[in-house]
Amino acid sequence: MTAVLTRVGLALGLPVVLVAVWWFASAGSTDFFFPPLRTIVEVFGPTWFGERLVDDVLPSLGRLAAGYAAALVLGVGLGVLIGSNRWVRAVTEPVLEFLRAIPPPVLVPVLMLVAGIGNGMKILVIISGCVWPILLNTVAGVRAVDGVLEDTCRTYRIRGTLRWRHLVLRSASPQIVTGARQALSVGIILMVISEMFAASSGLGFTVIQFKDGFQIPEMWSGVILLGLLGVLLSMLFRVVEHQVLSWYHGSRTAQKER
Amino acid sequence: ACGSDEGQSPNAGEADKVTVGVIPILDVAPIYLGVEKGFFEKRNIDVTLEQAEGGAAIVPAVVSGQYQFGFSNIVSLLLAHSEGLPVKMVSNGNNSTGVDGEDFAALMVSADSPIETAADLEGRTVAANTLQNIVDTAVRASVRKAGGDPTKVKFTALPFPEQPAALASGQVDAVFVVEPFQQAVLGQGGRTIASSYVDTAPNLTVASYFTSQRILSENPELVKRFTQAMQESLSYANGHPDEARAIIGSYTNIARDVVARVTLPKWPAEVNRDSVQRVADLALEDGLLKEPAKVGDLLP
Amino acid sequence: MLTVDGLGKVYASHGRRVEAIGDLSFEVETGSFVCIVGPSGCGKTTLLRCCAGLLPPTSGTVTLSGSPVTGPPEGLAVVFQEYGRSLFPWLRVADNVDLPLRAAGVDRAERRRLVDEALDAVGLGDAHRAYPWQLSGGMQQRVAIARAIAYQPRVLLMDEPFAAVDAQTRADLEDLVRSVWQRLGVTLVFVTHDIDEAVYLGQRVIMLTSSPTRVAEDLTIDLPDERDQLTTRGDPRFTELRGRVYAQIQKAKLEGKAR
Amino acid sequence: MLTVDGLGKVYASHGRRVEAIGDLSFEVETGSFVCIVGPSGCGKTTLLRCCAGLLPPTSGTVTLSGSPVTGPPEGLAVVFQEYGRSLFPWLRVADNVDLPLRAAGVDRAERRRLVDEALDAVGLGDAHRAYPWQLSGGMQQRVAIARAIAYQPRVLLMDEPFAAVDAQTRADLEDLVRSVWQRLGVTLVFVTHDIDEAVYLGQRVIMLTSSPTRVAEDLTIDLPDERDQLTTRGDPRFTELRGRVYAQIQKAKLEGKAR
Amino acid sequence: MNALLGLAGLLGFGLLLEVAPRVGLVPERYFPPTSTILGELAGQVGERAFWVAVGDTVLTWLLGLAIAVALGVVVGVAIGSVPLVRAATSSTIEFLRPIPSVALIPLVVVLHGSTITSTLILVVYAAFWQVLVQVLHGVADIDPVARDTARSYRLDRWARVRYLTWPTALPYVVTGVRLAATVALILTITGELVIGSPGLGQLIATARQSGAVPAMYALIVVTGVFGVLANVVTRAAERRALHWHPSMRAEVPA
Ligand SMILES: Nc1ncnc2c1ncn2[C@@H]1O[C@H](COP(=O)(O)OP(=O)(O)OP(=O)(O)O)[C@@H](O)[C@H]1O
Ligand SMILES: Nc1ncnc2c1ncn2[C@@H]1O[C@H](COP(=O)(O)OP(=O)(O)OP(=O)(O)O)[C@@H](O)[C@H]1O
Ligand SMILES: O=[N+]([O-])[O-]
Ligand SMILES: [Mg+2]
Ligand SMILES: [Mg+2]
Repeated sequence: MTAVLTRVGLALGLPVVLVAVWWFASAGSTDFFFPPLRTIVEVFGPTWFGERLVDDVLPSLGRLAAGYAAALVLGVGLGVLIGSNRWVRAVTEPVLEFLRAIPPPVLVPVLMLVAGIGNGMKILVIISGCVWPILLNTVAGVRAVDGVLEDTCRTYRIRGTLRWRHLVLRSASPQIVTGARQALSVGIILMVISEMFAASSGLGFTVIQFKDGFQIPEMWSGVILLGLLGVLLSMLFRVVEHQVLSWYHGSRTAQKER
Repeated sequence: ACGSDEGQSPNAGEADKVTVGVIPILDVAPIYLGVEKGFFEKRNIDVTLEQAEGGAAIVPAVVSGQYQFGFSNIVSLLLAHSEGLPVKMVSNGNNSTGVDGEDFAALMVSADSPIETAADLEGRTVAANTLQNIVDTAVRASVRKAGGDPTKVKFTALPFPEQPAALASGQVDAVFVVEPFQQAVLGQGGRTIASSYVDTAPNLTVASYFTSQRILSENPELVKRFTQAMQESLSYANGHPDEARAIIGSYTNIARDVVARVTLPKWPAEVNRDSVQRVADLALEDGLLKEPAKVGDLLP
Repeated sequence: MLTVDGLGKVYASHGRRVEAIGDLSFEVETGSFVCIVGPSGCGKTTLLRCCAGLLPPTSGTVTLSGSPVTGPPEGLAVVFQEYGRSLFPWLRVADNVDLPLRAAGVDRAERRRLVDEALDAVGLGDAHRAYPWQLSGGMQQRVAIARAIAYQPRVLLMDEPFAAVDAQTRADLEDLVRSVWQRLGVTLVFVTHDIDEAVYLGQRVIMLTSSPTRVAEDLTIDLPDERDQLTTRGDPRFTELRGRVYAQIQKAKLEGKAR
Repeated sequence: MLTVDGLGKVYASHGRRVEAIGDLSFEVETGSFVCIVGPSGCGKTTLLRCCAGLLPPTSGTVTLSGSPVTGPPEGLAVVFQEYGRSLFPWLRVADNVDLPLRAAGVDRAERRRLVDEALDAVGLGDAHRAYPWQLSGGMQQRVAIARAIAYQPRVLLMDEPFAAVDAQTRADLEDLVRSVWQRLGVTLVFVTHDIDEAVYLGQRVIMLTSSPTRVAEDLTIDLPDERDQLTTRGDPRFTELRGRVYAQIQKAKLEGKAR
Repeated sequence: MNALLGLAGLLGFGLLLEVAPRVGLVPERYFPPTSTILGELAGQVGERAFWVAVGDTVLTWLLGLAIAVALGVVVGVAIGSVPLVRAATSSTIEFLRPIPSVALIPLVVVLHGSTITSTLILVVYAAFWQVLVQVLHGVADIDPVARDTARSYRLDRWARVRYLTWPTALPYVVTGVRLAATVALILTITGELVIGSPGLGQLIATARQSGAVPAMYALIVVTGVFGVLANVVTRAAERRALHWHPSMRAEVPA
């Protein structure tokens, strides 16, 4: 019980302090661009818990989910392919690094030509950014498969799908999860970026609209919403990770204790 | 250019260093030209021109004192002003040509489009570079004028450079483009269905130069000199379109043959106050503004 | 019959060249139990990996029942020296034992029986649902052994399988291996650096020199087939054979130093 | 004098409670050589970590030369069971041995001498510039031993230090440890699960029961101080003592099972 | 060998983008073939403005990266070494990390306008998290046996950081730097593009606003080349700094 309280206390302590500092430091603010936190909190509800939730927030999240899922499939698939073949890796690495370095905002016009200006384009933008951390981590994970396990599979003639499922993917999964986690924060950023260019609704679009319309407290409430969203998704992620990687965390702890 | 001499700074000492935030588009040719011609220097103003992405970024920079002056379309300024930002117009920016079918900006459709007039846009999608701003306000004005219901038109935000391709591939039904993208759409066979800036108001002031209330109260005399220099620049540009075209090539990447073809805006020295009021009324009607703007406080 | 003929292996990587095995030849009769001893780093693991078809030799060949070994042959199981790394940490103990049987297409009921039997045999009947990392080193090693037993191989290669277990457990496992060998009629090659263990377990002990590795001696262990920890180790013949091996290794070591 | 008084250790983590040590008390005279044997998992490593001040006991105390041990005391060296993980992979062999000396502020020339001597003593005189991971397991363990020797500790704790080395090297290292002990007059606590080794090495053998751990017997080894692998192990008294320990452990094990 | 294969990969990619518009697979007007882009690039290379922009971009990028790495390492080691601090900060880090750096654009513009400083802040903010998270993982990865070894030999705090914490965290730091290098580059260009601070991004924006498609692609190619260079450099650094690490040992096939 006390352990739970300690954990909750540790998790909430600093955020509470920081929010309090912000609250009081901004209380009398007359700076147009740094409104009092109070004002921001006041506009938060009316701004987001109305039509906007359905019209802007949910579609954005839907696109994020679609893009993220596609990036996961693509990244893991390509990562396994590239990671398990030295030649493919050598040939593709510079091209991948080249593509990775191109900022998504300059990619948007190109993607528009390919996928139009609808949801397809925005999902592609999200994929184009999310795929890299997943891909690179998968490649690294697949390369790091333990040699003894590899030999074990060979001698026991564990091949084909059984090998992919029980050796390659599982042993790469901690790295894949690391990549997937990074991709999540990248995904939120790209959700915003994808709505910066060709949109008429969406969470990112709305925040930018607030910025351009000089509705600064509303804009801040959007930034906070994005942060909260990040926390929420990362908590969700942790739950999933706990399921997928319980063996990993267990074995790590065991190793440390031994 | 008239009456500019009387404001010439008597104190020939140190020049006032001034940064002006501009957007790399045709509209700001006069200030580039003015700087080159020495209209600012002779009033003891040392101008640095900073290119920013759009008016929305320039407004905060001017308010925070990063820039002393900035260039922005009037709807952005109306919005900023209505939200309580201390901005003040100091000079005209640029106006539509006022000639229907021959403006520097146009509402356009592709060659094979069934759309004939702006009224046909009901239920269709129009691309605008930003929403809740001057472009969609102007397009709605065209729809109204053609007898359509502007609330039935859907807008999607799309930067000007992407619009020609989006139109060609049928992703949007119409675009509202400025030069040089008007040339690009024409090049792919597009048709103009309305000159929305012309439809909005006669000789509409599209954009203007502005400053912050702080600069205005701390250094009204500098603002006055800047206004005079700007006015001289505007008039000069208006009178010397070839020189304006030449200078456009220096701060943009627009191909030389395109620069030769584009329709230039008009650059009158004075703000068309009625047109600003008219835009403010439309913005109120369209819901951009929640209450009537105090246009008088914003105007120079 | 497992035949090792003129086997040589050179590792060359990072500009470093190690001749792990010089020139090795020996035969292992089908169904026999051969122990291999040799100093640390003499190439025992390397030899085993070549026999398993996991490592291509630099020279020479390995033949199993007449056909050359180029990849892991069917019906072969290996218990690796690095037991900790040869179990799948994401699979429970029972699933670890089960996986090779699934790969071999054994049906579910049969698999279940084999897994239960094997885990019981190594004394882990109650650890089915544990993860390998929840077990001690010795227990992990026993899981690896259970996996090999359940697989019912025709050839079983074991690489220092008891290095991590305590004396008592070790004795139990030694007896287990012998009984499995007798029951299944498997061909067993057992690598160890414990001389007593080699003499106690095998029908033959092959002693290797330190690298470049050759066969120093191939000793037949003429102890009775029925062995147990107390009487066998007390047998004077056991002491004698053990002394032979010690002396041989001492000699090999001195030669190695002289070279 | 190292005094362990009423020592108990309970691991409680993840809702799991393991009583690793029940109630242990014994004393180790300054300069004496004590071996500790006990079944796997009985808490030998836990005991050593408490003695080294690396782990706070749940109950009881450890006292070294009169002062209670709360953190690692000066002049103490530990050779860890997981030799592979106690060497720094980013440092070369010589630097691994050197590091504690640098931390202790020994001057360069002296350090150099100590490192050279220690590596020579463990037979790794030519491995100075290798990285630990370029060595076989047995060689790595010897590096860890060399590091402890070079440090010239007053108290040396060794946790199954020879588990990974072959029989011959093991014999050599056993003799090395005895000679270091005699030369430096260090207080030596040596954990092993090899009964022969414990009897061969120590002046006393402390036998532990399986958990919750207590002292099963504390046996004085009255073999002459001059020992060598052949004569000592052949000595009938050796066989007798060895038998005593075996019997005791067997007993403890049966008791453990009965409980 | 690998370098040659990589070059072949790049050449193949270039060829693909040359052929696709030529055979009409994609509209040539918006997808100029590689040769056109390279031709345009050759033209740009001759101009001073191009090199000034490259200088600005590289400066912002490397400076931002350096600040982010230094900050990430120091903060990471400090937080990671004290379990209590680690526990107390983790929720805050989880909150701040996903706040999109693009959401900060209005903020930095207010503070610093369309200057390099604005972009720099974005770059540091985005890259910092990459390094920090990696360093935190790295510090948490210290082997307990190694830590006990250091303690039992009484290495002092500084020696522990120098000989234990730092080498353990180093592989993670290197990964962090690799990730951060790309993120920093992307944010540099994006910042210049959106905020309008001087650099390649601004040239890209100008090219876009002018409808100069090949010029825009030429500049994008330059960004990509920077990305490849960054990878080459960090890879080489990795090989030197981590030659002892298992991943590097396995680099050469057995
Ligand atoms: N992958 C490798 N690359 C380079 N050298 C290697 C490799 N594997 C083993 N060696 C070297 O080959 C020699 C033989 O190694 P091997 O592992 O076969 O010895 P071993 O007899 O099994 O030793 P141990 O008793 O310690 O397990 C050693 O010198 C070792 O350093
Ligand atoms: N950090 C820990 N957390 C929980 N339980 C532990 C921890 N360390 C050891 N144990 C448990 O305490 C008991 C004693 O462990 P310890 O490592 O001291 O045994 P040991 O005698 O050294 O065994 P071995 O001979 O295998 O090295 C075991 O049951 C073990 O599972
Ligand atoms: O300045 N304009 O937004 O056209
Ligand atoms: Mg081996
Ligand atoms: Mg132990």
